[in-house]
Amino acid sequence: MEERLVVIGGGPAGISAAIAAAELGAPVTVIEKNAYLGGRPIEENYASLTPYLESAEEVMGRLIAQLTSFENVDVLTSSKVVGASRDHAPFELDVLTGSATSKVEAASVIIATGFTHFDPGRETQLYGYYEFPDVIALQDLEAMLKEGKVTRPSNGETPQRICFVQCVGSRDRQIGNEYCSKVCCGVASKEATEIKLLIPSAEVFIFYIDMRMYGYWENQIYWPAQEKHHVQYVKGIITEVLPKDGKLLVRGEDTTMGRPMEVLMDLVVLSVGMEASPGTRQMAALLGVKQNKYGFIEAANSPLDTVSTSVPGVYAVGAALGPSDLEDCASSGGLAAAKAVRDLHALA
Amino acid sequence: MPVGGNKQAAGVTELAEAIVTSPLSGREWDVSGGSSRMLHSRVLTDYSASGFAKIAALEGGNSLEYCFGCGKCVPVCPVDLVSEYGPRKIHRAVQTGLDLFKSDELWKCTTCGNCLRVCPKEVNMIEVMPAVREVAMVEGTIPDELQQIMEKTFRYGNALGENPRRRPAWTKGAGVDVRVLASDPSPVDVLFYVEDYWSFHPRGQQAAQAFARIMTSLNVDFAILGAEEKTLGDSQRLAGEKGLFEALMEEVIDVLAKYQFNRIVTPDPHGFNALKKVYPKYGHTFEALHYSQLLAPLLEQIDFQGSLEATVTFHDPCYLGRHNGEYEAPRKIIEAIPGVKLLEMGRCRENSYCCGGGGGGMWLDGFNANHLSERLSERRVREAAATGADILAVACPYEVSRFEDAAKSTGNEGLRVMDIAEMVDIAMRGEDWRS
Amino acid sequence: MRIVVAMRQLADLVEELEVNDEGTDIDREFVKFVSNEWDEAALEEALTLKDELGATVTVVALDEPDVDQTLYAALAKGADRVVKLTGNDPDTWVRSRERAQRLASFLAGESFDLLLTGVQAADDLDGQLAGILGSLLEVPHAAVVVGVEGSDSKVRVIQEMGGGLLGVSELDLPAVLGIQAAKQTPRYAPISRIRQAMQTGEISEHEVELSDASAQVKVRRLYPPESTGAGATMLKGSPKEVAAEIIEIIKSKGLV
Amino acid sequence: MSVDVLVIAEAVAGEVPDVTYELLGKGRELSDGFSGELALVLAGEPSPQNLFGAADVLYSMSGMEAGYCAPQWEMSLGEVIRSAHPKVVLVSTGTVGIDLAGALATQFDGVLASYVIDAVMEGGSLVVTSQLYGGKLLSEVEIDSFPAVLSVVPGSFASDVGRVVGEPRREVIDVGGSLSSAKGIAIELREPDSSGVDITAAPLLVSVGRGIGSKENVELVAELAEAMKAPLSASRPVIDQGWLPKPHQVGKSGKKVKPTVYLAFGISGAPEHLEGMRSADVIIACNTDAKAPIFEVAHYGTTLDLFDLVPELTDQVGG
Repeated sequence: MEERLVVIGGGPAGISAAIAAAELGAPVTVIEKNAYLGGRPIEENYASLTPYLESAEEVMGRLIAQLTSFENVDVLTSSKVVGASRDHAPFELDVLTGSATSKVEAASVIIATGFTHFDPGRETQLYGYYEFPDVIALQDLEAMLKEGKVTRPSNGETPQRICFVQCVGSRDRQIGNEYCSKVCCGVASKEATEIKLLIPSAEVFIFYIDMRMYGYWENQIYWPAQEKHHVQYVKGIITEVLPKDGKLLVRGEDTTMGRPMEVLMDLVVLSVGMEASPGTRQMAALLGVKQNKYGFIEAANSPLDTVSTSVPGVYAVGAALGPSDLEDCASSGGLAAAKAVRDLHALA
Repeated sequence: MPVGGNKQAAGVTELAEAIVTSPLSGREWDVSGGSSRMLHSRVLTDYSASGFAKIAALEGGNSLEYCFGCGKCVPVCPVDLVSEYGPRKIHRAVQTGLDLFKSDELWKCTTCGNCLRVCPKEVNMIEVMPAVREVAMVEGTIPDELQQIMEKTFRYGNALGENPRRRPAWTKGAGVDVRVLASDPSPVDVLFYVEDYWSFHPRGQQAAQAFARIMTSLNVDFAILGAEEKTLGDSQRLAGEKGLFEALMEEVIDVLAKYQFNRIVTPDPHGFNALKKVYPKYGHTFEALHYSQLLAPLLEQIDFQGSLEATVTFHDPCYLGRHNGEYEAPRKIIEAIPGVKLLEMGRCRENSYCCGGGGGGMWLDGFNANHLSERLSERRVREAAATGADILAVACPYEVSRFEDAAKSTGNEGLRVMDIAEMVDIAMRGEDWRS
Repeated sequence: MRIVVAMRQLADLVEELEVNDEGTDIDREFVKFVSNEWDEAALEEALTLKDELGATVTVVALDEPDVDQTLYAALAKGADRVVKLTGNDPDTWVRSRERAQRLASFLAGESFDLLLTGVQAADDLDGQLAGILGSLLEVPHAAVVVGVEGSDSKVRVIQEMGGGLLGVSELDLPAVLGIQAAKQTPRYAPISRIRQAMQTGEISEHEVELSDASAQVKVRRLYPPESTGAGATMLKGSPKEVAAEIIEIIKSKGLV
Repeated sequence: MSVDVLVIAEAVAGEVPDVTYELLGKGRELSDGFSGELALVLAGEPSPQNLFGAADVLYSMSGMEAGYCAPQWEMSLGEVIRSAHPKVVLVSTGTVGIDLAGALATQFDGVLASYVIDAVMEGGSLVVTSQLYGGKLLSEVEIDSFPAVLSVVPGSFASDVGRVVGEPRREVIDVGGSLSSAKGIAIELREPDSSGVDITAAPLLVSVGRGIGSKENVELVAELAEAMKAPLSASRPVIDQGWLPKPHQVGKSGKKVKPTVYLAFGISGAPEHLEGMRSADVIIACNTDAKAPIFEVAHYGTTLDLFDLVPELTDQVGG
C-alpha cells in the first residue's frame, strides 16, 4: 500500500490542507465521518460565511469541487478512524466505513476535526435555551437564515425585536471556558446584518462585554452592521431572560449608562462559543497528541509553528487547535500540508 | 423661588433605604444609600434604533449612529466639563429613548469641533446638531431667547436687533476716515466685513476702531459696506436656521455684486468660516481672510511708538483654529507687539477650550444657566488667569464681552480681555494698556 | 370654524421716528415696517384654535410696506390663505376707521365665524380696530381679550378689566375680537418655511374701492414730546459703581 | 340745558377707578366751555360715597346683568347717548374704552381720538393731544364736528376737581327689556389670582420688563429679588410672554403698587405700566435706551446693560 497523507475531517480546514497537499503532488486521503464533505458550515446549515456573507453552500461547494478534481485525492465519507498504530508504517489507521473496516497507511496525519458549538444548556446564566422556544443559538439562526425565513419558533411570527447575547459559553471561569471564541462577535454582527436585510423593520441589538473584531472584521462586518444596517450595539451583557406577555424580557446592566436595563424581545440569539469537538478529543487520544485543558489540540511549537503537535508526523489544523475563523483554517491547512508533504519526501 | 426656565428641583435624595420598581418586570431594585439619587425609574427599558433613524434621515444626520462608544469625545467636549454631555453620551441617550428633537440637550453643543477632531468613527456633531435643530425649529421647540435672535436677525440683518442704519456708527470714533462703499463705490482692495459685534457692541466697536486705525497706518486700501452689510449668519446656521442663513446669503451676494474688491477681511471667525467653507458650496467664492491673516504679514511695517509690557495668553477661536486651521497668524501678531510675552494655556491650538459662544451658544446663556454648572467662558477665564497673564488676548468678536463678563463673575477682574487689534493699536500709538 | 385674522404693518419702534415735512405724519420713506405685535398674538391665537378645534385661518391685510413678508410668514406658520387688500396708498397713514371700512368691505363677501385682530396698534389715533370693525359689521365684539374658547355657535371670551380682574362673557358668532395675548408666545416660522411659502404660497389680492370714506380727525401736527420735568438723575460709572450707588439709595430708605 | 359732555364710568365691579374722576374734572372744564351740562353714566346704582358732585346729570344703566359683556354695554351706552345727545364723550383707554369708543363713534358717526392726554377748547373747536407710537410722538388733533369720543390715557388729568361732592340729577336708563337682543351675555367676573405673591404690600420691588429678552433670563433678576428679599414684579410683556405668572404684573391691567423703592430693569415705561407704579417714593430705572419714557418718571436712572448691572447688584447685596 502506498504511503499517503491522511487528513481526518472534511471541513474547511481539512479540505484546505488536502488541496494544498494535492497541489504539491502528494497522494491524499480525506476521511470524513459524515456522508458529505463540508464540515460545520454544511452540517449546521450555515447560511453564509463570515466576513463576506457569501453562501456557505456555494463557497464550500467550490472548495469541495476543487478537492475532488484532483486525481491523487481519495475521499472516504461516512468513515471514522477507529484505531491507529505505528507498527508497519509511520501510521497505520483503522478506518470504519459503514460496517466495513479498512486500513490506511499514512506517512503523516493532519487532524482537522474542528469544533462543536457550546451547549447553551450548560451556561451559568439563566438564558433558558431549552425552556423558551424563542431563545435560540447562532447556528439555529443560521439555519433559519438559510431558509430565508426568520420566525419566532414559538408562534411562527416574524420577530420585530431581536437581540444577540455575546460570550455565551466563552470567557467564563465558572463554565471552564476562559478563552474567547474569536468569531462570535463577527458572526453575530453578520447574522444581525442578515436579519436586517431580511426584515428591514426589525430592531436588532447586540449586547456585548467588549466587541472583539480583530483585523479587518472591524470595518468589514462591525462598522457596516452598525452604520449601514443600524444594528444597535449595547455594552453590557444580559444576565437573565424571563418570559413576559408572550415575549422575552432580557435583563442586564447597561454598563455605559450605569443603570439596569430591561428590554422586551421577540427573539433572543445566544452567541455560543466553540468547544473542542468529540472528534478532536477522540483523534487526539487515538494518536496520543497532547491536548490543552479545554480538549483542543495543543500546537507544540507556537507561536511560529501553529500546526505541529506533540507527536512527530501528526499535525492539527483549523478549529481542532482552538477557536478559529475560516481564514485561519485555510492558513493552518496550507501550513500543515506543506509540513506533511515534507515528511512524505523525507520518507521517500 | 424657582421662576421661569426649566430648572429642575434638585433631584438628589439620598435615602438610607430605597427601592425602585421596574415598570417592565415589576422587579424591585434596592438603591439604598448613596445610589438612591435617581428615585425615578432607574431601569432603562426604552431601547430603540428609531431615534437614530429619524436623525439619519436628515442631511448630515447619519453619523450619530456610528458611535461605538470609545469615549474619546467626552473628555475633549467643553460642555461635558460643566455638565453631562459629549457625543458618546448623546448617542447612548438617543439609543435609550431620548428624543433629541425635543430635548434641551440639543442646544448645549457649541459646535466647537473638538469631538470630531478625535473621533475615530467621524461622528460629525457639527452636521448632526444643526440638522436636528433645524427640525426642532420647524416643530417649534426652540428656546425663547434663540427664537428672538432669529427673528431679530431676519428683521434687522443682525443678531443684536439694532437698527441696520446704525451699522457704520462706530466709524465716527475711529479717528480715521472709513470709506463706505455706498457713498464711494470705486474699486477697493480690502472689503472690511465688520460683522455684528464689531458693528454694534460697544466693546466690539472699540476693536473695530483700532483695526481701522491699523489698516489706515498700513495704507491698506479698505472700505466697509456700512448700512448695506448684513450678518453672514454662520452661527445662526449652526443653531439650526439654515433657511435664514441662505436668505441672508442671497442678500449678501446681491450687495457684494455691486462692488469691486479683491478680498474680504472679517474679524469674525464665524463669518470667515461661512465665506471660506459654506459660501463656496453654494457657488460663491471669495478670497476671504480673517483679520489676523491680513495683519500678520504686514507687521514689520508697523512703526510701534511704544511697548505693551504685559504677559499675554491667547484664546484660539474654535472657528479660526480647529475649524479653519489658523493658529499662527494671531500668535505672530501678539509676539510682534513690543514688550509682549506670550504664555500658552494648557488647552490651546487644536485642543483649545471653547468660549461657549459658537453654534448659537452666544445667545443661550440664559437657557444654559439652567443646564451648566458654570459658563464655558468662566471656565476658560480661570484657565487664562492661572497662567498668570495680564491680558487674555482674543481674536473673535464674540469673546471680549463673554470673557469680560466671565472675568468679573469668577473674581478675575485683574485679567484684562483685549482684542489683538486693540493691543496692536495701543502699542502702535504708544499708549499705556493699563489706562 | 372659519377664522379671519386682520394684520397690519407698523413703523418699527426700534427706529428713530421722524416727522415729515408737513408735520402731520411720520416720515415713512426710511422707516422699517414690521407686523404689529398684537396682530401676531391674534394670529397665534387663531392658529392655536385651529390646532384645537380644526379651523381654516385666513389672514387679511392692507397693502402696506413689507406686508408680503408678514403674509408669507403667516402662511409658513400655518395660515390657510392670505389676502392682500389693495386700493389704499401703501405709503400713507391709514387710520383705524378707514382700515375698518376696507376690511369690512372685504368681509362683506366672506363668511367667517371669528375675526381676530390685535387689541391695538401704536398709531391707533382714532380708535382700536376690533370695536370699529364689529360696529361696522354689526356683529358682537370684544377687545383686550386674553382667552378664547370656541364652539359652534358661540365663543367664550376672557377680557382683562383692569387691576387683574377678568371678565368672562359669551358672544354670538360671528364675532370680532381684539387680542391682547395669545395662549402662548407667537410661534416661530423658520425662514426656510417662509421662503418655501414665498415659492409655493400665494397671496390673493382683492381690490377695495371706498365710495364714502368716513370723517377723519384732522392732525394739526405731530411732534416728539418735550422732556417733562427734571427726569431722572442718571447714575454714571461702571456696573460695580452704579450697583453700589443703587444699594446706597435703597439703604438710605431703610431697606435691604 | 342739554348735555354737552358725557363721561363713561369704567366701573365694572362696583369700584369707580381714579380715572373716572379725572374725566369728570376735565369734562367739567369742557362742558363749561360749551356752556352745557356734564353727565356721567354708570352701570347700576352709585354707592353712597360716590355722589359725583362734579356732574350735573347721573345716568344709571339699570337692568344690566352683573359682570361685563361688551355687546350689552354697547347697547346700554347707545341708549344713553341717544337720550343725552352729548357733544363730547369721555372714556378712558381701558378695556371699556378700547372696546366701545370706536364702536360708539362709528354708530353715532362721530369722530374719535384715542390715547388722549390733553383736550382744550379753542374757539368752537376741540383741540386734542394724543400719544402715538408708545409715547414717542404726540399728535395734536383738531375736532370741529360732533359728537366726538375721546379715549383718555389714565393719569393725564387731575382727579380732585372730579371728586366734588354733590347731588347730580338722576336719570335711569332701563335696558332690561331690550337686553335679550344683545348678541352676548356676561358669564362671570373673576377676581385677580393673588396666590403666591403679593407685590402690592412690599416696600421694595424688583421689576423686570421686556428688555430681559427671554424667560430664561428672568431667572437672573429673580436671583437679585431673592437676594434683596423683595418680590419680583414685571411689566405687561413679560406676563404676556408667559415668562412670569399674572400676579407679578404691575400696571393698568395688573396691580397698582406704591413701594418705597421701585427698581425697574429693562422696562421702557409704557403709559399702562407707569400708571401702575408712578407713585412709588423712589423709582430707579435701568434701560439701555436713554430716551425710554421710564426715565421721565424715574428718580434715578442708568443706561447700563441690565445684564451687567443685575449680577453686580446681586453680588453686592449678597456680599
